[in-house]
Amino acid sequence: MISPSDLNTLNHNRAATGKVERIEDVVIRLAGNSQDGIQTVGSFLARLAGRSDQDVMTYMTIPSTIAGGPSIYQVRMGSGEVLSAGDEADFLIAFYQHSYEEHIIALREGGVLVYDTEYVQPNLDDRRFVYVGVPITGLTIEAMGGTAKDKGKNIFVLGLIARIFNLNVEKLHDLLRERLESKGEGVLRNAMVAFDTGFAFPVDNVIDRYYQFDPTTSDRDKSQVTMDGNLALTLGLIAGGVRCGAGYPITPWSPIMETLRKELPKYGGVFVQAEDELAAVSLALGFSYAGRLAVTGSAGPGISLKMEALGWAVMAEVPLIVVNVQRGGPSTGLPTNVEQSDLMQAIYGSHGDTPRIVLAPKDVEDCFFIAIEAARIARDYSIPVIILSDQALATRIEVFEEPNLKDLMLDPDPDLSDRPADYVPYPLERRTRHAPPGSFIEGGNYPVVTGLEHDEAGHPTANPKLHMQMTARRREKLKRLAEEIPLPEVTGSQHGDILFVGWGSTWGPLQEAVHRARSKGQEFGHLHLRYLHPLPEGLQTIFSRFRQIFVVEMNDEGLYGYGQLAGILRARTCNPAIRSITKTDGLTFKVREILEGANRLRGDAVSTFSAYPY
Amino acid sequence: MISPSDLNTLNHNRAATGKVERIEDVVIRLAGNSQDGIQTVGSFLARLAGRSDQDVMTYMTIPSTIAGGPSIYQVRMGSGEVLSAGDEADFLIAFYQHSYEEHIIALREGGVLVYDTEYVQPNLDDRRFVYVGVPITGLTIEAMGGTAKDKGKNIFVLGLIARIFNLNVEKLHDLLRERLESKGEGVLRNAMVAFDTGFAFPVDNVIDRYYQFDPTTSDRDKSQVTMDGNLALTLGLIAGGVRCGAGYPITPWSPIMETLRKELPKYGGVFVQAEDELAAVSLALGFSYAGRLAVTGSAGPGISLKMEALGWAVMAEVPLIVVNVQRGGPSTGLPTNVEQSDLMQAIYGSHGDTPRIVLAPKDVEDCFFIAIEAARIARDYSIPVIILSDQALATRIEVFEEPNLKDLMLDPDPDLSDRPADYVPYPLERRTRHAPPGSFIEGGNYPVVTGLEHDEAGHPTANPKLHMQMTARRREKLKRLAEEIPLPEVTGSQHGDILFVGWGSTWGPLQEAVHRARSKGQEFGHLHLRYLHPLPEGLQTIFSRFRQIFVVEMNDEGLYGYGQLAGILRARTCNPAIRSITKTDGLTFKVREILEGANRLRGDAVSTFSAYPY
Amino acid sequence: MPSTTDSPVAESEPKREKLTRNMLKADRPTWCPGCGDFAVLAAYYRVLEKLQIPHEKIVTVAGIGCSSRFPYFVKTHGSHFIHGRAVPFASGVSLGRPDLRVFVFGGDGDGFSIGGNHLDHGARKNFNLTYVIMDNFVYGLTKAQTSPTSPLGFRSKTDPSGAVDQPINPMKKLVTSGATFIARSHASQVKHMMEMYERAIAHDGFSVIEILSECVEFYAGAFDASIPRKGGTFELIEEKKGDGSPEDEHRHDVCNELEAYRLADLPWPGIFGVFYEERRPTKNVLEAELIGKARLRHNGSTDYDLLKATLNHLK
Amino acid sequence: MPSTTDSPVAESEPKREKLTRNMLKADRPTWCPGCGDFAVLAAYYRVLEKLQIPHEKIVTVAGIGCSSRFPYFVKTHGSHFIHGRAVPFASGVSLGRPDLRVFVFGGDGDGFSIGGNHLDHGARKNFNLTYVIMDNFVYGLTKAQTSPTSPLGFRSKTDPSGAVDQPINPMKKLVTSGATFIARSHASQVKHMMEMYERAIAHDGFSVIEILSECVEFYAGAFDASIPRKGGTFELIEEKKGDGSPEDEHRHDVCNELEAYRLADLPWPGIFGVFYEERRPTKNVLEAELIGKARLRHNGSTDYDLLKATLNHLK
Ligand SMILES: Cc1ncc(C[n+]2csc(CCOP(=O)(O)OP(=O)(O)O)c2C)c(N)n1
Ligand SMILES: Cc1ncc(C[n+]2csc(CCOP(=O)(O)OP(=O)(O)O)c2C)c(N)n1
Ligand code: SF4
Ligand code: SF4
Ligand SMILES: [Mg+2]
Ligand SMILES: [Mg+2]
Repeated sequence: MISPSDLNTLNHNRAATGKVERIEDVVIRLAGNSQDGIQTVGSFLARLAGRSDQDVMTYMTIPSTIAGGPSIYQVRMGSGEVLSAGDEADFLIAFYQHSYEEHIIALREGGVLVYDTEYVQPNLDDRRFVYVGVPITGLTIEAMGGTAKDKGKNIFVLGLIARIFNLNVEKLHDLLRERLESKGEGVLRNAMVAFDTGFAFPVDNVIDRYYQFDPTTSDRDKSQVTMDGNLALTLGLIAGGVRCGAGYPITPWSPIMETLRKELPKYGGVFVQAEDELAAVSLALGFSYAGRLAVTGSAGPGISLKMEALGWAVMAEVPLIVVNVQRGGPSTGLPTNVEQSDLMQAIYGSHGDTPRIVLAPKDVEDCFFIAIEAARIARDYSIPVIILSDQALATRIEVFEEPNLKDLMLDPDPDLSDRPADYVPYPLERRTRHAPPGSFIEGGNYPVVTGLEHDEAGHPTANPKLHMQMTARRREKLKRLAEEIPLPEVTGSQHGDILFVGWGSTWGPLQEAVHRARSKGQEFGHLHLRYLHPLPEGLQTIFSRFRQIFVVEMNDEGLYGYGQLAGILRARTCNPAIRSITKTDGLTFKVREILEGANRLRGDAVSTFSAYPY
Repeated sequence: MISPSDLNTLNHNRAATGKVERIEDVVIRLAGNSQDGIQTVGSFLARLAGRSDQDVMTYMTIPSTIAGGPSIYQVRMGSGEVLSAGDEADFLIAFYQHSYEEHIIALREGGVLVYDTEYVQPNLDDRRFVYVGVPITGLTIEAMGGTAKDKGKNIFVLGLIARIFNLNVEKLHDLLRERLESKGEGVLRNAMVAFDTGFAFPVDNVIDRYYQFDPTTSDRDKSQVTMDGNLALTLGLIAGGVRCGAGYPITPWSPIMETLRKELPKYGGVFVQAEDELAAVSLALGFSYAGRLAVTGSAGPGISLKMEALGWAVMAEVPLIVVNVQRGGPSTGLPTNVEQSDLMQAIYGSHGDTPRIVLAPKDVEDCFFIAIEAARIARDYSIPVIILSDQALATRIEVFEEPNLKDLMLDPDPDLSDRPADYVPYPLERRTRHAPPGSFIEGGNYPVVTGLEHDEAGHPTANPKLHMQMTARRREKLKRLAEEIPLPEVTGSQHGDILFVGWGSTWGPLQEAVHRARSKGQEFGHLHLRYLHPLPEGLQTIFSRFRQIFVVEMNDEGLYGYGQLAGILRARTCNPAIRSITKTDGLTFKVREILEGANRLRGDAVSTFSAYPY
Repeated sequence: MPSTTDSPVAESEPKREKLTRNMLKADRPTWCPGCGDFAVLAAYYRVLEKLQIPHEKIVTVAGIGCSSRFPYFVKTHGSHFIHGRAVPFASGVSLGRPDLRVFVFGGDGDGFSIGGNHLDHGARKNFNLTYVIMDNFVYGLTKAQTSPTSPLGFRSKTDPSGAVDQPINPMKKLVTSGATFIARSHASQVKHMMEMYERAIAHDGFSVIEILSECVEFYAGAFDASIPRKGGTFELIEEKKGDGSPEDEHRHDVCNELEAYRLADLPWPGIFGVFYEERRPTKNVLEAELIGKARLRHNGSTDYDLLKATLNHLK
Repeated sequence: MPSTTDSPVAESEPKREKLTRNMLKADRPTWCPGCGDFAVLAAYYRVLEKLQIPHEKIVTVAGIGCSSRFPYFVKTHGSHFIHGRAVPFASGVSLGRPDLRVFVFGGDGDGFSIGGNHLDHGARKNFNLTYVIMDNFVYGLTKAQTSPTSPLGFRSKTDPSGAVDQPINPMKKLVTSGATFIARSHASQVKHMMEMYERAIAHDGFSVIEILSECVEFYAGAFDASIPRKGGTFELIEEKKGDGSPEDEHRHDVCNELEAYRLADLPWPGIFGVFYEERRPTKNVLEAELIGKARLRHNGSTDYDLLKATLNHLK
């Protein structure tokens, strides 16, 4: 039944019905409480997109109170490539007054506010938006016979959206069935009812059009998979032949260890929840030493606790994968926000000269592939590899082409073949190839794998020359890798005014920023660094092709005015054109913020320092 | 009695007796086993120098086996300023064959080998050296009536040296008395006998001269103190008002905690040996939070374990002093060797953006003063301060002018005064001044000191703006300090060809290197950085006065060819003239090595990268 | 630690109004409605009000966890430290400032998993503080992983098919640790909690109370077996009265360690009250004695005198 | 960990000569002459020789300390890990490779101080390995600091006027930890050490032996009270024979935890032998079961099939 208040809104901007508008993409923000299951709506839409020919990206916030509370879920769907969750929303669906008040600013001018007439009273005088009042709660309860109270509002809204955007109802019905069957007949039936009621709501009385996505531009003959970054990374590890691991819970890393704990036994593997992060990394190193490449991981606080053991892995040359799902720091910081402030620690956090590998994935799909790459490098170079993901990447859902497992999967088994009598663990002239326990060694000179400085056989030594040589050995491995990794490509302008340099999840917004700038005729290029330590070669040459180089990172500008990667690149190239666009507000970069940053900086003269003579 | 073999050597290069040669300084290397108490000889000589008008520096090695074994103790005494323990020895005193064989290379051409005829058979055909065979063991046993076996050889040698260098016998007798009285009559008497026997040995039959130190150049009206770097740092902490601390044993940090454990109770303080380094830093932060500025410390492995808690101190803005006595890394590495490879960790080792202070002392005296400076900064800025000492500095003995305590000592008591009702722990516009528990707050709004991101009152928040503001607050503190600290002075040439930049204990050798180079008419300058984070301002200007800048550090050249400080300075200034002279052989820099490094580099063109247009 | 004479404390002795519950209430707790921790908090307010401990001398410390958010909900000097290290942190506070009354609050993960070793060593050293462990048999804040007290078979995100690792027995661990006051209570028994609080506070030394506090979100019903109105039994330890009566024979002697260990072994839901209490010099006292002795040796000398003398020794 | 069928082990089954003591001797120990650790090492050689465990399957792991230098002195696969973390490291080795025979050696500081928590959790999880703690009541490698087992009054570099903190009781800690085999021996009793070694190795699960091993350098004479030829007493635990004889009544039942705890409380120098033994599924077995179940559900499917199926689910 429809309340008077609705009538008002229904009357206000009534319109010619049924017109269909073709759109390329749309940003829908659902704002409610974490208990309303708006995540579910989001993931259904994402999953649908994966099965249709749309691309999709989602973005969510997690309530800071334990009891749960206000949270949002933003979905961006499009027929082209979706690179970011979108700066502004085209549609805002507000469940409560606080949702409306807090998020109306996120709605673009001319955008549509869909609100629950039960709880929300929008300021209708604000003419910037289109108002669609829907008795979401009322109709849901009615439809489901009051029994389930207002549970199901989310599915109702899903139906509503399906109607507005002409989404594929069969596929959505299928999805509902697949996901809810297990939960029992009743649940599924209720959901279907809620969905259909939402779909049946005559929204066309209120807005003057329906929407229809363009036929996709990207070719989608291959089948798509839909998942968040944490899951992609987890599956990548399995594909990379990682069968063992240990960890300790912490947001936002926990889902990775939880999935591994559930999945690995199928593969004859094991994951241990340790008593703390120190035990976790030690267990993982035990697995790896025993020939079974292992993973450990955490977020900031837990990663800091692993620094000593990581140094051992470098010294003993034992492979290991360490996942750091970065969150807001320092200390306990902002556990449910995003930041990229752990880069320097990843490279330099342990005492002594401890060369190790640092990689960062650019999007959800890359989470999968980088995990495999990490596993490959860890084995080939007998070295710990740190993967720097982040909270935003970990929790957002994307669609990507199903990876071709046949070509990708790596062999998990240790090499237990016999070793000759002259076997040594740390040969000066060759790379370390450990003989895991269980492998027979002619003559019985079994090696000790050690964290003390050592000679080729692993015996402790303080011999000055040997320490120099072994230090060089550990360093040179990374130089070899640097030669092996591909020279990164510049997208957008190949030379000219401004080069954006980024790493990790800033990739999407940066791509979009460059597109936008170039569409305005500006000479902008984008260099994304997937390998952060060692850096690929030839950066100097790339940099020299641009007048200014802006490194874009979600971390602090630091004491001297540049972020963490920027500092590394300045040291590496001594190119004073390298400057920083940084922020630490706990949120992903908006395309607008990046372009504003560039405009702010480009004016300034490039700071440089005259060399001798003075 | 004198054995035939001695007669040979006595005959071989016999000489006119008694001639006295004036010398400016001498390097004596005692080589024996750690059990022979050669350290004692060294410290007696050092102490004597402190009481006479000589300057002194010692250098020792610690046997790597637990059981003890071969070790050396090198003493350099001079009437001028002694800056390093010396590249080569003028005198080598060898107790055993292995001592002779291993250390003869350390003796300069024309140098004197004094050896125990009981155990050593030198190669007399090698005409580069002067051979003085002394039946050290025989005469000692004889003199002491065989009872004490060969214990006392070290004191015998002390007497021998006193004779050769015309040292002040009264003062030495006094020293023996002071140090040994407590050990009982017998011990003292034996020592005196051994000393006098050594002194009485007619060494003038063998070498053609005695030596006499020049009257000192440095004015020594003030009284001198003699100690090693660890002790100096410990006493500096006490002078700085540090009354509480916690730690866990590790070489070479242990002596600091052992002395504090012994000394602090006198001052109403306490030092706790914790169960591990995590507990140690936590206890220390508890002391500091409670208003009693505390110290914790360790070496590499233990420092790595403190990284998480250190991040909390930065976030919660709680003062703390952390001492890192650096040793060879990575991992357990080389526990008894020196290295400067923990600089990057000190600055960047914790997750997130964690600005904190990093200082390094240049010599033993500076260990005392830098500890006081650290205590001042920690309090004024409510921040953790890391002091980077090293194994060489920690264990070597130096003489320096007695500090004027009256002007130096800082007040240890917490400020428990009442606070007004509007008190907040984290004011955006002011620096944090914590109200330690026990201080009364009008209105009773007692604060929570926290590691979560927070508002001014300390309440947790994920507000984007606040995280930006608080991050800036924590960063700006360091910028203020950078403005406050003195611009470092360049010693040697003020502009010209080469500027050496160093930090920590490389100061001495670098000073000497610059002297030596300039005496050859070269334009060499030396810039020593005592404050490593934040860096002092105006470095660019200094650098621009030199054609080439060589940063000299005891760490690895790294992936890109420069050491840790060099990387920081390159990032800071983008000055491609900055390059590195590094080594990781676990030993302090020899002056020769530095100058050779400079010669190797100066030839190369300065590597630089052309900016746009390409 | 500084003998009260030269203790920094002396300085402030402020004019003080009577301490009331309301003066102690701070931010609205962010706990889920129905969480057991609310009751633990309420009891804390009431005890502090009852004992009238000087407001500014109360320190509330915690690590990380739902339960560890405690300090934000109490208006006292407080510190929210890092996960698992609250005990050594609080030990520093106590040892550095014997004039303060130090409380630590935390969860089973914080205290028995990552913090387990600090608990043992803090206990044997007998720092003077009171430690309240809010045990909910699960990791709450991180949303439902297995904790060291989760029973076998408990389904969590890290044990989807049920926990397989033998849990620890908190009371056994505490008895062995050397803690000098050990009690067990229940969040649904406010009177009992208050009694335990009071006795723990009265005790001079390392006093620990394990309080079963239900996580309604991730382990609802965990403690029903110990809640009478849910058909459970809440059995109390009968302590010796020393009245020489025959019944007294069978009552529990809180000084008997072996007996305490036996009680700890009783089948679930076990028994509640004081398991063990022992008088042993606290770390605070032991260090104060070292200070006293040292002071005596150099009586009257100022810090300057002492340091000067040391330098003279090095000439 | 792979069920033995598809275990990596299967691969290598090398032609092997008889294992002898000499094949096990490696670098000359760097210990001080007279150090108790020599005897512990000798006994290890002899037991391995006696039991003829395949040479390449033996893994010798240690943390940091004098005692922890052990792996360098034994020619087996070995690892010298970091201070205090040898137990979790070795647990990974054992769990990842059930075909191996994993030994951990370390000191009292390594095991009870920094490593105390890992010991407890490794024990309750019951990883299948043998842990030998060479207890010398002092920190040897770092040269004479107080250890958690140093008795009250012991003068060390960190307690110049004598230790003030109550030491831990290793046997009590072990009984509480949940270790499934717990024994106490003495470096001066090679026969007894060997017997304990053998029973520990025979035991399936987390087996621990505390061996009193004198540090002649920094705590000479520490254990004289337990050395008969020095006038001390070396009393052995008499275990139940189950022969129904009256004497048997008074013998020790190694399955009785409370009794074990009581024995642990005997006055110094206490008693030696097996305090406790319990049959409980090892972590290795528990995880193997999880694997078995999971495998059954997806029987026959290859890793590729499994991952492919998961991806299909995500379409
Ligand atoms: C070093 C570190 N590791 C992990 C975490 C994540 N974390 C926060 S609370 C917690 C455990 C919570 O369980 P418990 O201590 O029982 O408290 P509860 O929430 O159940 O009250 C964990 C693992 C962290 N904050 N820091
Ligand atoms: C993280 C870390 N902290 C401290 C040390 C220094 N350290 C090495 S061994 C040791 C303790 C030695 O005592 P124990 O474990 O009893 O072995 P012991 O030498 O007595 O056999 C310590 C503190 C270290 N290597 N690493
Ligand atoms: S999650 Fe559990 S423990 Fe945490 S607040 Fe909610 S109910 Fe309490
Ligand atoms: S110091 Fe002690 S423990 Fe270490 S080797 Fe020497 S005697 Fe053995
Ligand atoms: Mg809990
Ligand atoms: Mg020991």
